[in-house]
Amino acid sequence: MNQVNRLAKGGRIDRGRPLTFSFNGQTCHGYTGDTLASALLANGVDIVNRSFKYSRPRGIVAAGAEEPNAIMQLGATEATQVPNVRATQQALFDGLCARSTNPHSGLLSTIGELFSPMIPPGFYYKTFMAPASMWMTYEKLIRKAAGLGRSPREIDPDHYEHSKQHCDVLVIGAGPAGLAAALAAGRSGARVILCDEQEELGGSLLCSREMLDGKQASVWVAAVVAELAGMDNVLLLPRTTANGLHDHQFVTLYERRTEHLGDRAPEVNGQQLARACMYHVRAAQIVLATGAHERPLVYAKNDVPGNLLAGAVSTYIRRYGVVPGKRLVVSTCHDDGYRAALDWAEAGHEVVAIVDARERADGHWIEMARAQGLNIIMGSAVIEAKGKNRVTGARIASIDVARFQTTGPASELSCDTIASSGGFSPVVHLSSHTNSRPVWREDILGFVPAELPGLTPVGGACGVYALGDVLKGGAEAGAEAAIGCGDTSASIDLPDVERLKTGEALGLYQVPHEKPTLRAPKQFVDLQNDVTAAAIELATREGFEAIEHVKRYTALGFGTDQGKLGNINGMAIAARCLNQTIADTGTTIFRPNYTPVGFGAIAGRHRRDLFDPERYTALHEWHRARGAKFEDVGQWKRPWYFPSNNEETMHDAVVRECRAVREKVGMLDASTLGKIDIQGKDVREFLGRIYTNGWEKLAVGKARYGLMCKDDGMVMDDGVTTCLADNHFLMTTTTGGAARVLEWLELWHQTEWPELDVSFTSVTDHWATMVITGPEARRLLAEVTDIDLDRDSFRFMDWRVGMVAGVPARVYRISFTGELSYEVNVQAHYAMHVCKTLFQHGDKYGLTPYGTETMHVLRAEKGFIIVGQETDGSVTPEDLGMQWCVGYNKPFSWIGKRSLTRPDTCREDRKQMVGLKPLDEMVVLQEGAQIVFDPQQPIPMTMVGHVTSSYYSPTLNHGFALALVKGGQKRIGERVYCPMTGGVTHAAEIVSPIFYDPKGERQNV
Amino acid sequence: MERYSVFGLIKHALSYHENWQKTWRSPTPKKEYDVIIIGGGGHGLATAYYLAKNYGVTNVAVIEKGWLGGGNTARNTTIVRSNYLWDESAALYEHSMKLWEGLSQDLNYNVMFSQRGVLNLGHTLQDMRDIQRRVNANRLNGIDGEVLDARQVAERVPIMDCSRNTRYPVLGASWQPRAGVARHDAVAWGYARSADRLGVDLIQQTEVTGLNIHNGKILGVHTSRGDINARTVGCVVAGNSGVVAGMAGIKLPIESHPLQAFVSEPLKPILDTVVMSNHVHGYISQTDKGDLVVGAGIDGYNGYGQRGSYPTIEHTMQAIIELFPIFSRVRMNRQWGGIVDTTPDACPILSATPVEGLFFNCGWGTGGFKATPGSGDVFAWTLANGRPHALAAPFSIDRFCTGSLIDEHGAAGVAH
Amino acid sequence: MSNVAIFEQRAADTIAAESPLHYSLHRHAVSAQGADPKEGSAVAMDERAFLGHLIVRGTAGVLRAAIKQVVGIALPETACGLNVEGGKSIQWLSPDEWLVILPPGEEFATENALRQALGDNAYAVVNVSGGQTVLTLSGPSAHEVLMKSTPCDVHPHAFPVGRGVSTVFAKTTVLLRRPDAKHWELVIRRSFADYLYRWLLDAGEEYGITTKHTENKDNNNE
Amino acid sequence: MFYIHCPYCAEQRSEEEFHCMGQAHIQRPENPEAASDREWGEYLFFRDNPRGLHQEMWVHAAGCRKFFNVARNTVSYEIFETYRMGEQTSVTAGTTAHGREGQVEQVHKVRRVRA
Repeated sequence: MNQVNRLAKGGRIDRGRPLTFSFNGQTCHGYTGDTLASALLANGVDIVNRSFKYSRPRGIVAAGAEEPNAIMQLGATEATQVPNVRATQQALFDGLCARSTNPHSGLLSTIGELFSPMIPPGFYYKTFMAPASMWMTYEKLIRKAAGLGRSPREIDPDHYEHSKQHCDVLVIGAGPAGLAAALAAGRSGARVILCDEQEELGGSLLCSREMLDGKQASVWVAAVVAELAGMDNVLLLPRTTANGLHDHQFVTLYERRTEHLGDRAPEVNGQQLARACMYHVRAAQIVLATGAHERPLVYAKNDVPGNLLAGAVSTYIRRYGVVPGKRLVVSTCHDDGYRAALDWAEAGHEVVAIVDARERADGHWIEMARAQGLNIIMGSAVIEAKGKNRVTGARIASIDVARFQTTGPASELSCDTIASSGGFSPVVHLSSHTNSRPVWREDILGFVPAELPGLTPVGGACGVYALGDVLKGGAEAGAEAAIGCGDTSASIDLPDVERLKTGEALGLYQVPHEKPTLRAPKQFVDLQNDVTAAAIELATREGFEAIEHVKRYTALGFGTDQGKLGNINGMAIAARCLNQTIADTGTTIFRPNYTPVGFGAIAGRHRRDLFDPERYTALHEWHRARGAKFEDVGQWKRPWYFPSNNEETMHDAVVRECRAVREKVGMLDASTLGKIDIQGKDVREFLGRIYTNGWEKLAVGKARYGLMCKDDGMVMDDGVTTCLADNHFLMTTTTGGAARVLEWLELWHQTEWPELDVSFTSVTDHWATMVITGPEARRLLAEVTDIDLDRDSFRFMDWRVGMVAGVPARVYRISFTGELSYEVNVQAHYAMHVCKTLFQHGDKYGLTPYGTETMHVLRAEKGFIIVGQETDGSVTPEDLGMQWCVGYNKPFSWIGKRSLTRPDTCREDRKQMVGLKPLDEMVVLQEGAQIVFDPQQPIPMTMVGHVTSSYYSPTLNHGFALALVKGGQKRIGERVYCPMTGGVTHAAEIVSPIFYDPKGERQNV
Repeated sequence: MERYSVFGLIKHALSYHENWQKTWRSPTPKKEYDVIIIGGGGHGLATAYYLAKNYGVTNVAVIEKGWLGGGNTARNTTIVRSNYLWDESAALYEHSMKLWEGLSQDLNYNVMFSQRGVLNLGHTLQDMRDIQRRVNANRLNGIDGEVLDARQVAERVPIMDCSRNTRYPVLGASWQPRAGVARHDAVAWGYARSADRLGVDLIQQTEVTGLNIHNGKILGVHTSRGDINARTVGCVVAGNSGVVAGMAGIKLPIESHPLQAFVSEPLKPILDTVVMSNHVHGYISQTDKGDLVVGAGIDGYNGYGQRGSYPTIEHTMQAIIELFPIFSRVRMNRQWGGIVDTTPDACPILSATPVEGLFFNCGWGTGGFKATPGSGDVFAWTLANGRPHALAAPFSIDRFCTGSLIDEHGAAGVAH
Repeated sequence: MSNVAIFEQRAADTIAAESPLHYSLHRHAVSAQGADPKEGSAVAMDERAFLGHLIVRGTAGVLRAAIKQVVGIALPETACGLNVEGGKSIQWLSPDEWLVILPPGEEFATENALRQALGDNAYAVVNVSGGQTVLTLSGPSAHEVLMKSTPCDVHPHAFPVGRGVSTVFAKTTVLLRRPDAKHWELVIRRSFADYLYRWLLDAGEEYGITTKHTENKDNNNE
Repeated sequence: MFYIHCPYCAEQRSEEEFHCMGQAHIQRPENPEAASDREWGEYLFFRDNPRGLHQEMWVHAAGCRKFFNVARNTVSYEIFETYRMGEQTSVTAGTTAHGREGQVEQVHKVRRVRA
């Protein structure tokens, strides 16, 4: 296609650097400096999309973030697809490949038009209800029409960066106010960040008609930007959108680092750049210089391509050298609307008329237009656009705004472009997330930000539009923000600006038509969602009166532009229908993001193997080398089982590992258990308060199992704690509970019992723990240690210090398997050496590494619980049958004790831990199987418990389980049933939970 | 009341939609009602509707300080399921599920209840034990559900990464086919319209400023529009329960926390079921408009600000990318927050109070929306009869003193 | 408070020891030998392995004199303080907790000497040398890497030499400190070491990050 | 996202470093055995849940690991004061009755980050 609408000169594009791109498969041309939108307009593209609901043809309306129609699918390959890119915000690059998100025309649009009267707002709620069974079918059809663009189906090849920034002054928006603010703050020495969503800093000054110091405004912009760029204390971020302002002056900025360069982030020096970066900024002061959005007027058929915002017309002409038509009609109600006509005329194109709804006006631009002989029609407005795929004319009529009616016959002007402007709405979006509601100001006909700590709105963002005032306000805000941070004030010389004469603006939103709103041709308010003035009127008629109801019933502002273009008009129309003021009607709440942000950019580098830490023990590499399969336990990677070769199944491996421990000797890496070093004079007292059992009498040199409850009496953790010396204990916790328990200890110490002399230090990572367990454990260990392992001198529940494999070690004789066990603890640096040495010596004893699965089988055979598996936060020590571990007579009412005597916790029929032996010995009950007493009862059945742990025992040669069963401790010998899927029911007998060596003889050998 | 139908729609289209009636009246409050319901959200409106329809109490007012359905009804991620672990909660949520299944027809208002199924993913061995336990319990309670392995999950959601390459591979899931999503606003509006038709006065923009209690009995409420009397008052004000309870001098075991959610821009359909993961913290579905709706975790502090902290959003996003790496270039449009009343056991409170005639329905935490019909019906029965419905009885406030908590933390969509 | 059970946990030099990053360095070795700075590298990562790490707890009043006498460095008593001298350092961790880092092998003798000096006071000393290691980052882009990782303000004025904090880093916690103008130190936990190492490699990729591994027995804070 | 002044580290740190632990100043009954089931239940589970000024306990989990108290507005999320364990707040409901409008002095210490 040719650039039929491109001017020969002018604008900020580089005609020396042409670019080629494709749109809906057609090859088009543009220049460096273009946006996709400006290039499409240059190529004469009128229809960029079809509308969502009615499938009407749509063209480009705006030049910035408020654009509702030009929503594109970008991407040349599957993996680089990006849905819903706004063409007005996408810089053109060579090879850019864009498609309409909704390109279909023809049949669909005919149907859309035909049926449009039948799909008023809320029509879904009123239809598709009969027959009930058909809804899912109807819904499938409705879903076919859903969505704008599409998700890629392949994985994003790019990565995304995060950067956490701190500054004194964050200036959002680099138009005149923002630049002045940043300069003032920057010169004062403050740490400043200046960001702007556009490709270039400068905002409205980049294409302003106004002169600064008698020169083009862009000259001043260039000088200021150059000065800021030279300051060490200033970070300049173009292409960076402040997308959310959160509590305590935390702002997220989204920097499109390479989206202007290509589909994929390029490589530089062999390093792939990040496609985008999220800055997490903590700012002491924020200057909100986000400017204002122009409001279109709402008139009939205002969605036909060729209807644009007046300001957008100026931007395309002055910044991009594109005139989007031949003959222009301007419809406005304030002075600034005239700028488009002046720019259009200066570009050498025909201005058919400027239609001004005011009775009279004599501002600077009006005088200039008059002087140029442009045709100005006062007291009137465009009431309807003509044309289907492009504007062919404008119907204008005189109107009475107060009475909301036309006052004279309509006439038609022939034109191909209608530029409308109803005034400006300050961009207050960022200010409204943190609980403040924008305030309506009748004098500027707009909502301004409410007062917020640390936030200063300047310029257009607070309804100040005269350029001189904007610059002054920005400079003052920047200087004050810096002073607020303790910096010295620095004055800046502001450029001279001519103060222009302006006339009073008129509040006009929806333009009256000859026909009442419900009968007039569609007057669009929110173009992306096809929300019309009639829809808003209908919603209010149906009783949807709160502005949030109007929004939700009509979908006003629900689009990807979040109502930037249409919301204020919609509120004004709702106010008119409800006969109330706009101030009373209020706004809906603007939420982040200001403009959409990629999921990947929000996630940052925390992906795949960096999604969450993987915690390794000091023996991790040894486990890997032995072919271990790993289990995720919290963040830890623990060996689950060690298949001896590729063929061995998990079942076979576990049987082999279990037999090794019961018959010979096995080794478990228990380093993941939490370990807390506790010192102080009051450790015993403290432990007695935290644990359910007693610690007063634990002798130096001995270890004891302890159970910990929350104060609600429910078990929270367990482990063995050792008395190393009178003032020195070592507590172990569950793997998953380590951090929680340490914080728990600190909590009680710091908040309830600060008088106790205790202190806690995590030594989980410091010690590596290897469990040597099985009948051969003593003989194996004896080969590598100087510790006297004699059964009478180093007894069960004792600990000793000595050398193991040449390494100083602390060895505990405690057992989680029921076998003779030694837990060897060494400083983790030496774990690998000790482990290797043990295995060098272990072959002849059949030393076998085992994992968590075998550990589970062995401990369950002994009836040892796993907190989190046998317990779920609703189980007391008594439910577990662990009364032996409860110090009922301890002097201090330890944590959880009082709760055990509540009515519910002392019920006799609570669920209690028991063993289950399936009647069919080969059955292994499902963990999580529900238990009933009567398998014949109808559904819903009365469930009396569930299976918590269940394994096949190679030692006992049958399946067995631990379970919680109502009143179970008194039901030993009774039969229960587990009804499973597919009609199978397993019967089992309630037995003691200790299946193996009930007297505990094997660990005492 | 006019019946909604396609034919009605055509008729209105021919008359330029000029003859639609108000969906509900805007009545002036009467001096006295039989029952006052404080709170015009989904639960309050449902309560009013069932009071009038099922229990013959039509002299009812619903008093709403803002607009109908403007609290959590308007801010949730619309998931409906009944696969709860404990008998008490499963019975309540399943009662709700059965009402959902005929709700559009019952209300003559399409609430777009879409039974597209819900997957609760398991990523660890303990997750899978918990899933099996829950599904077994559901099955024996007559609630549909099955346990899927990783391959079956991958078949159901082929765009999800069910490979072993992820940090926490998907090991399996529970699957409830009858679960799904609904159109949240329509639920409030449908109940409101039908309740209004049955004579219930819906009084919007009216704030209850105090309770009129005398000799331990409730006599009515003070409002910003004057006093209104009633011998029975039901309080259904999620997010503000503690504030209203305070007016009666009652303390509740409730803390109000921010719960956040966000949506993507609309996309062509790509995800036709609901996927939830407790372990990596996030859940996701796609609406009929095409938005991906993502629910985040609860923020740890009390907050009435209808917003939470950014890292919560960020962590949820990382979980979504972990499960669905192809969504990396999809873009997030908007985020918001609701106020959830959390209880110590993640179960609601449906309870009488020490004040005779004053009842509370609150503490639904993250699970309120799915319970709307069941909660409304059960609470309506409770208000009509002056004592707790059998399904409500276990959810008495007394349980926090007796110790008979119903710990559903595992079943809540997010870990508290 | 002397009634504790401690022992020399360090083995003879002949026993093979592995630092927390032993395998990470070998697996990912960008430049495992250390002497090969990559062309254009703007950040270098180095492990200072096997140092002696002691956690000392108690009030400043109790510890002040003993620390000065035994370690030879003043106890940093203001929040987030870090004192570095002669190959040793002391970092404030909380009002009653400090981290003392010593040249390899000095930890047991130092602990004994401290206990001697502190006598019957309320305090605690814990040897955690096996559970953590020190990673240094240096080079002109080191602070850029940090800004990707931690919410702390690492601007040189906000984070001067002699400051140390415990903070969030990626998805775990580290001690972040500035012993001198050229180096940042991260004191990291053993089990998280590989994760953090991979995180830093990834974050430092665009700056051409290089790695090395210093096992020398003397401290080399420049 | 909150910026919280840790009274022990004596500086503001980002919310990621902290955990909120719920209502502050909860007293465990001196003699639990003497507490009725109701009193014990209230100690365990019943918490203040005000709309407005709230005293809560936080822990500097990734920092100094100390617990401390925060006086915060639960609507505006403004933090009025943080103070150590064992201390009492100087902020009262009266000074913060109007949320944003009723700011108290402590809030307005402007942070200074110098370049």
